[in-house]
Amino acid sequence: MAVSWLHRLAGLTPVPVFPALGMGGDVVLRRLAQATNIELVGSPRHASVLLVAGGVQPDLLEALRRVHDQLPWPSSSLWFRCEPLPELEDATRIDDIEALPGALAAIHRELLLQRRGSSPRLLPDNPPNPWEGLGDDGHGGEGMMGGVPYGRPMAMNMHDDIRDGLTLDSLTFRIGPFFPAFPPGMSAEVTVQGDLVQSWTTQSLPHLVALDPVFHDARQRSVPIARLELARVRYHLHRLFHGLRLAGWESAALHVLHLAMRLTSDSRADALRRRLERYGFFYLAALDGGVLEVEQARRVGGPASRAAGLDDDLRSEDANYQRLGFSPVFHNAGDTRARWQQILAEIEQSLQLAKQAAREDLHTQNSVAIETPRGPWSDERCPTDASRLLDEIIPGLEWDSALATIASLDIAALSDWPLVEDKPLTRSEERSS
Amino acid sequence: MVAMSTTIITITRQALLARKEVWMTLVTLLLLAAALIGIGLYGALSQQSFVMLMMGLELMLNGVMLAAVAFWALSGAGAPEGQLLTIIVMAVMAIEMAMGFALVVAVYRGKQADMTEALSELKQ
Amino acid sequence: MILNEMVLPIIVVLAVLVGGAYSVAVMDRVIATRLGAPRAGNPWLSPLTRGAWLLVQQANVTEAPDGRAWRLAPALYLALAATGLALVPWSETLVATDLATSVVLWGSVEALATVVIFLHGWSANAPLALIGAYRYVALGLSYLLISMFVLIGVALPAESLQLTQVVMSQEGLWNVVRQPLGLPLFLVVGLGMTFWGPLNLADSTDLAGGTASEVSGPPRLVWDVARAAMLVAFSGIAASAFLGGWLGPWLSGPLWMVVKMLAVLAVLLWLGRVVPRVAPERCVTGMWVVLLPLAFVDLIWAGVAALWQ
Amino acid sequence: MNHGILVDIAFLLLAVLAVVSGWRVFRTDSMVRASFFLLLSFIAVGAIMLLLAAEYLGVAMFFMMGVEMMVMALFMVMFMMNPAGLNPMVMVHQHRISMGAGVTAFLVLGLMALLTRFPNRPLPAGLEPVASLGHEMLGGSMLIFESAAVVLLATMIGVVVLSSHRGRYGAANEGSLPPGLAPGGDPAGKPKEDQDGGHEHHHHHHH
Repeated sequence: MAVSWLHRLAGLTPVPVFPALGMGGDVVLRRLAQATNIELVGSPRHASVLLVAGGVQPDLLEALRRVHDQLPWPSSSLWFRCEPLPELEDATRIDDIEALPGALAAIHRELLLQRRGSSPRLLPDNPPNPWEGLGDDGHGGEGMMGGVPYGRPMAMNMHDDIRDGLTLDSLTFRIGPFFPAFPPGMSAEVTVQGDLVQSWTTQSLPHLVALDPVFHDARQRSVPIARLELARVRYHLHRLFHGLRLAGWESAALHVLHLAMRLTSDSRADALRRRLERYGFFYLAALDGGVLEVEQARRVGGPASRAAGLDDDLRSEDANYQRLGFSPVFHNAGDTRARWQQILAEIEQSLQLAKQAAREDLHTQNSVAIETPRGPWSDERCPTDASRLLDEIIPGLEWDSALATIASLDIAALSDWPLVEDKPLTRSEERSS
Repeated sequence: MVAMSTTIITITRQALLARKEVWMTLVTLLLLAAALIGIGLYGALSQQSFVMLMMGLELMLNGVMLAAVAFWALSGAGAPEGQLLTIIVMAVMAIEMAMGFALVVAVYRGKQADMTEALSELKQ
Repeated sequence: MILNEMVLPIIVVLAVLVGGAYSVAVMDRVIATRLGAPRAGNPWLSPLTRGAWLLVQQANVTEAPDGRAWRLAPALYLALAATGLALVPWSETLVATDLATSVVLWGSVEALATVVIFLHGWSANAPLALIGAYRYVALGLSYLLISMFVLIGVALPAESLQLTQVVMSQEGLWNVVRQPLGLPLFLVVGLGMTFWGPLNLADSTDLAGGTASEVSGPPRLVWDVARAAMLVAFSGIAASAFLGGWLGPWLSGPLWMVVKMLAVLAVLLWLGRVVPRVAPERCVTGMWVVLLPLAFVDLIWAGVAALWQ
Repeated sequence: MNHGILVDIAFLLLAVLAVVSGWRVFRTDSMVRASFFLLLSFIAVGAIMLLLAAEYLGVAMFFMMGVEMMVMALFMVMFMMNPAGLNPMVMVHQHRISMGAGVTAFLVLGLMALLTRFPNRPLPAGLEPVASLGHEMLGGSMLIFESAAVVLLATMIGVVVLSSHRGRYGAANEGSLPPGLAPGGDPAGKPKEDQDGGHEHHHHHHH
């Protein structure tokens, strides 16, 4: 009996998938979050299938190989809109997002029924650097410090503590570019003491962020305001989805996703606001950190700058937006909480605008400079990468606040190419446009 | 396993009253306490680091508490002062550790030292 | 006698351990589905399929872990959960361990859980697991004090540190009414010490699973079962200390315990799904500034009420 | 009969555990492991106390030492040069003398235990250890118990004062400066200029 009943039973479990996101790969997160037989996991150790989604830059392939080797056997990989690594001969590639959950489930079942072998390990099982020392286990040399184990900095008090004056052990490590709580593609070298971040150096930049095609159209010609605003709402809702998932609040994240899926000009965000406020998202979650100075906020642009008290929004220069009575909403605190409140307020405002604009069938007037959800976009000014900003604002935060800050900041540069829309617009949306 | 060990504990009271043990006697208990005190003394004298030094002290107090409870149960006819003594020793351990660590923190702030030798200049 | 004193308690504890962990998994799954999570398949089968998957999965190793401690920590946590379950009185006579100081022993289970959770995160030799471990220590110490005060509160009317006595002291009036602050405070402690839901700060999503982020295969299964069993043990203690334990009309004692434990579990699991994770800093501040004084009030209340009678 | 044997077996196992783990405290490389070995020794002794019918003390040992050793382990990580024990190092001094002192202490105490005749007065039949301890603590020896409580309180305050970074009159490592006698005036007891401040030491450390 080659396949035991245990394996058969195990094959029935929802597929634990670790997503390694390349360029434009984040669409799979939202599709898979709604699939009934998929479980997205945060650590490759917890996964059965590695899903590489979107193009992976050549300089990140080494990191990808390391992630690949961390999956415990039995495990395999699936490549979505991405060329598999040459070493993986029988790796599957798939391009159709609707077929993705089924393909993942099939791989998982085949693995457990032993119709498919596990992926081979790609890298030799050696430490990144050899031991440099004496001793049975290659321990370091004589004296207090001895050698340098594996060529890594020792967990020692190299840094001054920035909080209470005690210099305790600090731990330096690199994290990313496939860490699910980071923007895809970003990696950083972090030094922590306990769970306090002492220093932060962004190592690789997050992947470019693609916008809905309607924003690209809006730079060429006049487009219906309702369509533009709904695309904006969807963009913000997708970011809120990531923020809520990071806050360990799966049910609310799915609520947001459902709202984004069924978005029409008649949608309302009241229930969402009630839920966030009633269950204490703004009071309990780690939203205190990441205050942006005005100058820093200007570098990020978009909702982040308005959350820090700047009221510049290119929409107020458009005559038809003025007809709708548009004036930018803004918050003053400039911290993570203010940014989420800003996003929620902008979602509500955009839904309001979309509803009115659909009724009056208004189109944009100004195509020279438009306000994208990522920030102002004109010939002179395009949202650029602001991830170096993290080096300034993250040190001093606790790990939870640090990640919440990163999730609330939209720091990736804008892509020249529009988002590949996977599902056609819903009927009501087309009617409204 | 766990249930078994806890069950053993619950049935010992009657066993103790019946006094059927051959090995758990006052002498063996005191020998065990002496061994713990000896190891603790070695640690307290030999270790250079404050924290390890405190561990030696704690191990000695561990032996002291065991001896106190042994006397209480087997030679003191259950006089309540025996238990009280152990409680006081526990409080002393807590105080010792808290004060010890506070001093280490204070000294560390001032001198960046956590070793006994590095403090010789404190005497001046 | 051997049968009654040795075999029966072990059977009871093992049965509750397995059955309890299983029902926690089923209930959590049902609650998640009710709250909109897309989950296909039979909720009764899903814990078994997941368990089977973890059993066939390879137990990975990290680079230079403290191997023995790393493999031992889940087993130790399971042992602590079993100790907690052994303290739960199912009826006046059906108690695995009826120690005269069982309330204090539960306190030590909570204290030693801190050690074991730290060990689990520390020994993996990985940064995120280590952060989870540090975090739990910082928080665990604050849960402990609240738990102690609340439990001393229920020991006062019973004039005993024995859980069976605590239950029997609720013959006339349950402690949940007599000391209204007790149960809510104790539930917060329970979420904290089992790091569940909003207080899951040790194994949280921002740490990619925290202390368990590097664990796969059978050790992870043991860890998951131990966490669920600890939740069951906690609900058993909460039901005995505040909801009158086995007391109740119509049903037999053990059945009443099952009903009450399931009710406590349902509340905890529901809270775990509808509230976002609390920031660690906020959690520590809340524990010391709000909940600890409330626990003091609860204790004074209990003391005054005990003197009154 | 049966029980006596069980208790004996449990005692012997626990005694070996207590001594071996106590010894391992000073023999392991990792500081975290050292404090958990000490915890193991405490737990073994606590379990022996339970075997001796000291129901409260044994259990109190578990939770007191559980918390204490956890804190100990954290301080280990904080203050030791090499908390993970990646580079094993011998951080001992006067090794031989200490070894001798330890062995001597064991021999002297052990001989005392072997040679002295202690009265054989076991626990009386109806004794309730927990109740008896409670009555003693809040009865005859209340003063002692309460003094211990006051000392603990004083310790808490003292510890916070000693270890807090910010003192009442400024940062702890900068020396304190009391407020002026008159508003805005000279401080009450003006200290001399600090020539060897903590700051300098700090720098030194980094070189």
